[in-house]
Amino acid sequence: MPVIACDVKVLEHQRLTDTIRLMTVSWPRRDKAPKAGQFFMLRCWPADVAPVLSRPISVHSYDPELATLDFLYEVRGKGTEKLAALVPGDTLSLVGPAGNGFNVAEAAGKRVALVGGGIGTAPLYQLAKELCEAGTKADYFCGFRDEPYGMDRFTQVCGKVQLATDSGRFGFHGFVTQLLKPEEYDLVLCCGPEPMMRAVAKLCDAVGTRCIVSLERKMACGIGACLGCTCHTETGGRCVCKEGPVFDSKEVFGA
Amino acid sequence: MPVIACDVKVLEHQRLTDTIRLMTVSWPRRDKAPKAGQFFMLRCWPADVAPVLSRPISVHSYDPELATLDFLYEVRGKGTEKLAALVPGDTLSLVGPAGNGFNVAEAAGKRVALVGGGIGTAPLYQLAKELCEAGTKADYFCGFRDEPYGMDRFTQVCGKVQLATDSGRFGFHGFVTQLLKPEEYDLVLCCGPEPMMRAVAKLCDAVGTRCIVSLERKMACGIGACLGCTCHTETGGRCVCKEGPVFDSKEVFGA
Amino acid sequence: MSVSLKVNLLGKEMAGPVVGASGTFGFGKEYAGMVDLKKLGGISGKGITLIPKAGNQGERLLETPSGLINSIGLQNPGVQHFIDHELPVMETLGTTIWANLGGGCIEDYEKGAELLNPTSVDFVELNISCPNVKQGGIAYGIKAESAKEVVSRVRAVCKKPLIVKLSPQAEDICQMAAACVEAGADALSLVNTFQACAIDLEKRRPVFNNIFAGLSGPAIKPIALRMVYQVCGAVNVPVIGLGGILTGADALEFIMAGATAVQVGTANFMNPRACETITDEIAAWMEAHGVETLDEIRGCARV
Amino acid sequence: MSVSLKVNLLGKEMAGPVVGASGTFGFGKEYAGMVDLKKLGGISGKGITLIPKAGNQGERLLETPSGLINSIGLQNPGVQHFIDHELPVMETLGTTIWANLGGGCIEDYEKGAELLNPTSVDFVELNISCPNVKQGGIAYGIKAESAKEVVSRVRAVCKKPLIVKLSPQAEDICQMAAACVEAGADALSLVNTFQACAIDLEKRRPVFNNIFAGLSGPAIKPIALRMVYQVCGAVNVPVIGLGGILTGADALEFIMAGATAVQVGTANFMNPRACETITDEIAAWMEAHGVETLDEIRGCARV
Ligand SMILES: Cc1cc2nc3c(=O)[nH]c(=O)nc-3n(C[C@H](O)[C@H](O)[C@H](O)COP(=O)(O)OP(=O)(O)OC[C@H]3O[C@@H](n4cnc5c(N)ncnc54)[C@H](O)[C@@H]3O)c2cc1C
Ligand SMILES: Cc1cc2nc3c(=O)[nH]c(=O)nc-3n(C[C@H](O)[C@H](O)[C@H](O)COP(=O)(O)OP(=O)(O)OC[C@H]3O[C@@H](n4cnc5c(N)ncnc54)[C@H](O)[C@@H]3O)c2cc1C
Ligand SMILES: Cc1cc2nc3c(=O)[nH]c(=O)nc-3n(C[C@H](O)[C@H](O)[C@H](O)COP(=O)(O)O)c2cc1C
Ligand SMILES: Cc1cc2nc3c(=O)[nH]c(=O)nc-3n(C[C@H](O)[C@H](O)[C@H](O)COP(=O)(O)O)c2cc1C
Ligand code: FES
Ligand code: FES
Repeated sequence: MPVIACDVKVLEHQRLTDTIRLMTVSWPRRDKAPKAGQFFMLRCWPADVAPVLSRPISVHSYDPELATLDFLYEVRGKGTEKLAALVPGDTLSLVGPAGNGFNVAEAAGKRVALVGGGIGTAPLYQLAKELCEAGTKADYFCGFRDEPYGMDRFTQVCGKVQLATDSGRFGFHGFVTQLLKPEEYDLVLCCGPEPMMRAVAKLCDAVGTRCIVSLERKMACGIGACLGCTCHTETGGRCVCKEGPVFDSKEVFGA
Repeated sequence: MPVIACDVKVLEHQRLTDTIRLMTVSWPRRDKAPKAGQFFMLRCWPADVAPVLSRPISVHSYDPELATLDFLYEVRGKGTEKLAALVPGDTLSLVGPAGNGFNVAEAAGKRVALVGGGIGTAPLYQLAKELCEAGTKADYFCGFRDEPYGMDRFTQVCGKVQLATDSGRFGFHGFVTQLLKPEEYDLVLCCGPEPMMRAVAKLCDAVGTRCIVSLERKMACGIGACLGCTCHTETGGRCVCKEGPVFDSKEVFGA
Repeated sequence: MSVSLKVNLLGKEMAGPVVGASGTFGFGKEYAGMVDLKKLGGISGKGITLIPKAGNQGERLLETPSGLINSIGLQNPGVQHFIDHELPVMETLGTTIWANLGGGCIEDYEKGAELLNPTSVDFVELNISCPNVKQGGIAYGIKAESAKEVVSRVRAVCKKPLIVKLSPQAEDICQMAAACVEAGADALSLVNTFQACAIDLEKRRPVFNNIFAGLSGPAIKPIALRMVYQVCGAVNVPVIGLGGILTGADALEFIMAGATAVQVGTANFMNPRACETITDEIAAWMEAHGVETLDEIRGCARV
Repeated sequence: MSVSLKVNLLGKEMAGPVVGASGTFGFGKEYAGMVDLKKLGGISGKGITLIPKAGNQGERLLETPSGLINSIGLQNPGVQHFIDHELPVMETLGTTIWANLGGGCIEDYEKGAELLNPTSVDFVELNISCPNVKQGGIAYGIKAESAKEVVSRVRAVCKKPLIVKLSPQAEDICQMAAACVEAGADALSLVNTFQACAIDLEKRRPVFNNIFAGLSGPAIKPIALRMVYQVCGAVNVPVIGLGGILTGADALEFIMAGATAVQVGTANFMNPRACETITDEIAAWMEAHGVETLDEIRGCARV
């Protein structure tokens, strides 16, 4: 199913923390319903204006009834700064839904843990929702540097919710990996900084729990056309935007 | 006296017609009072944002008491569009006052006509003011394609005011050159499209009236450093931003 | 007025002058949901080599002012895989098919071209200009004599119309062009990316593992246009111009400089519909200026 | 921590690594009201030639994406006029004086250099790379042998430290660099502008009377940096890097690639205080990273 390009309207734009924003946009194309783990290439500046490339942002939540999409994102540099300047009524150009997304059918009925680090929690909310609809309440482990965000939403669609912060200001003082007991789960689905995902994958490996990760790469096209986002693996390159961003950790980090 | 670079505040910004704007900014540097015919390089976008070059705009009016500068400008392309988006309180970067300006001392006491075409009228108001202060009320001839702008201001500081429009909707139906009788003047000071200035210069030549013109050129530096604005003359190149923009018509158009 | 955008390139009719540039347009299908591919002149697929390549390690992309540096390194599944799996899909897209053929040694180029002979490929675009691979890339694109050798050897076995894609790194772009035509190129395309460099201040080392990588995008357009202008004056075969084209006006500059058609690369990342937008803008300009066919204006700016 | 920006270039001490690039900085005085010139490493004056030149007719400037094309054509009042009227003012500016010497024929270069011998000029920067004049410009900048001839002839008469300014149009930039050093260049500066083209769609002819003109600005930085990186590896003399530098980070990239100092050209038009801003940004970066002198990081990114 080829991705589409679509101009959508910004409906709401909230500031959750100094650097975290939650943006709601219309997504009229119900025939192209995005699923958990998929993403869009976002652009709200003309083709001839910097930055040259559009920016990939995951689906934080899709509401098929309201036909709206939520993006949860961190303001890091030029691209996300431009996104952050959008106000309701503005137009945003989207390319997507892109990527493979999480395999919810496979996870349904299993003991599932979601592990998120920082802004890596963004795609996990849509995932938790889809799992919940499929009858599976996943446990949610999240780690933040200091201030957590977006957590309240998860409580309704997850089982246990556990929080760790590096600073210790909120929840457990330490890494989320110290909270997770992978032996209690059949499947661990993870998104966050790569070192954290590697650590989670290692813990899972040690006890034989399957671990699924969602990778981040710089992207030019987001649709498999440029090969700029390749992840090198022992069995060859994987196109993160098209074959991913969701992979079995063994496939991309090795066993 | 080297030009300076200065960030100033926009105080007022008026829309006179669809494409004409009048912008008032603070100019705190009384020691660098601009005079009629001088201009500034304007920029209100970051160095790394298009357009690459700043835009030259003449001093339309300088008020030494309020320490304010007026710019009268036409929205033509990227640069002036960016200027047009400024609102009171915004910052504008100026380089100037640049250029030689009109020689008001020489004109004072003579029979003087000011001839302006379209946005070429912009520098003539400050010139009319300075002449008036020097005791000389100049006659003002202006031509516009259709809708005139900025005329009311001139009546207070000029003698006769005569208007021509190409469309005939306002004033005389025809060219401003049809209204001007150069034999009635000792000095004609002119700013407008180059073909119009050449026509005025020719009329003046025919009756031996001295004609002064203000030239326009694309400019990169505006301060005599790049030689991008050269006007070729029979006696060599003239640097429009530094030796000009005001020249004796004979010097630049030949006799 | 009825405007025709049709272009006849080496006997094949193309619906328009805009071709998706190699390496930026996948094998075409990726854009099928966004672009009316039938309006395009063609699609130049991702560069393929006889032996599959994994491409480069490390950073692959870097944004620069109005440009993009890439270090993909010709990652591709190989010519045979292209023929078996990509070509059948390309055939359904309704536009001309350009196989962008890279190589290692000359034998690999020859074998790759031979494999393409019996296929539905419309044009073979010989890539002797990739700055991101050590062998079979830029090596042939700098000195006219090296280019001549590889082009004539491929020409001898290639039964398809042969377009040679030049590097802006060529010592003398006109000599290079003439050498390739002499060696049997039916047409030329230029430019490939410019060899460029970037340094990571925090790591205090080059951003790219290969130190150098290829610059593309609007930043290079003025240089690319100059080279196309020069080459159009140096050879008598069709020239396909590219390098930084983002608008219909950009494309028209290349055509007025003498280009038969154009390719659009990096612009696809700035606007995924760029190839179609540019085509529409060209048509609108022709309409507004009473120009019915591109032949009327091709090369008109040459002095 | 105390940061020192001082640079020793061929035995002369410069206050900082940033030099105003020829043709963009007048003879320095124009910027005196805006820039603290004493912080600069030097000022390379507008290119001068033995015989005064009127420069090119027609359009002289065109903005491009992140770039600028110019066709000034070495308009200048001649070497003697420079010595009589510009140099005395430059002497008061408190920074090193670079005389950017262009030429017509080789004899003109020689005579120009001789005239400069008894003056206060700190460096002669030999411009063999202006793309905007037919004679004595780019002609010497493409082939190493031609460059070698003019450089060795000038070297024979020039008593000043001799910096040769290279063109990015050189067939092989490393060979070119080596040839100039062999011929007696004490240092090299690069790059000059890239030959580029633009077409006016309404007039259906090239924007510039000479068809081609020189591209500068941030657009070219990645290519300029690559060439500087290469040349720093090819010769053992100081290299002054330039081309598109707009920020302190840009300048640091050139220095980490091995450049002794940098020049800033087009950026002066984007920010008239660019030379000072860039100097300050370099100092701030050094401060933040515990780097006390540029020697600590010069060439550190070379692999
Ligand atoms: C599939 C995918 C899904 C993502 N989902 C989200 C999300 O839901 N919320 C969120 O906040 N972020 C998400 N990201 C990361 C987001 O794309 C980057 O933070 C963003 O592109 C940074 O752009 P910038 O211009 O603001 O920062 P820049 O100034 O460009 O860079 C800041 C940092 O981000 C990195 N970066 C730059 N461009 C990209 C790019 N195209 N892809 C990845 N990293 C890049 C840079 O290397 C740098 O470290 C996702 C990334 C991918 C690949
Ligand atoms: C000394 C001087 C004083 C001026 N005073 C005024 C003034 O008071 N009010 C006013 O409205 N305009 C004035 N102009 C003209 C003004 O500078 C241009 O209209 C403006 O630069 C156009 O920029 P743009 O980006 O909006 O349009 P663009 O899209 O850049 O161009 C629109 C048109 O303007 C021309 N142009 C572009 N850049 C320049 C430039 N740097 N200098 C001259 N022409 C250019 C182009 O060739 C084109 O024809 C003056 C020009 C000069 C040289
Ligand atoms: C990501 C990327 C990959 C590329 N891969 C190839 C390739 O495989 N073969 C090739 O001939 N050119 C390749 N190119 C070069 C483009 O086809 C084109 O020549 C160049 O980018 C200049 O055009 P542009 O400025 O429109 O992008 C690639 C360019 C980019 C940006
Ligand atoms: C308007 C202009 C005039 C120039 N004149 C000269 C010159 O006279 N001599 C010279 O060696 N280089 C000249 N150059 C080239 C610059 O010195 C510099 O090499 C080039 O612009 C690249 O640097 P930049 O990108 O920082 O501008 C000129 C450049 C510009 C933009
Ligand atoms: S970003 Fe282009 S292939 Fe993945
Ligand atoms: S604009 Fe630079 S010298 Fe006049």
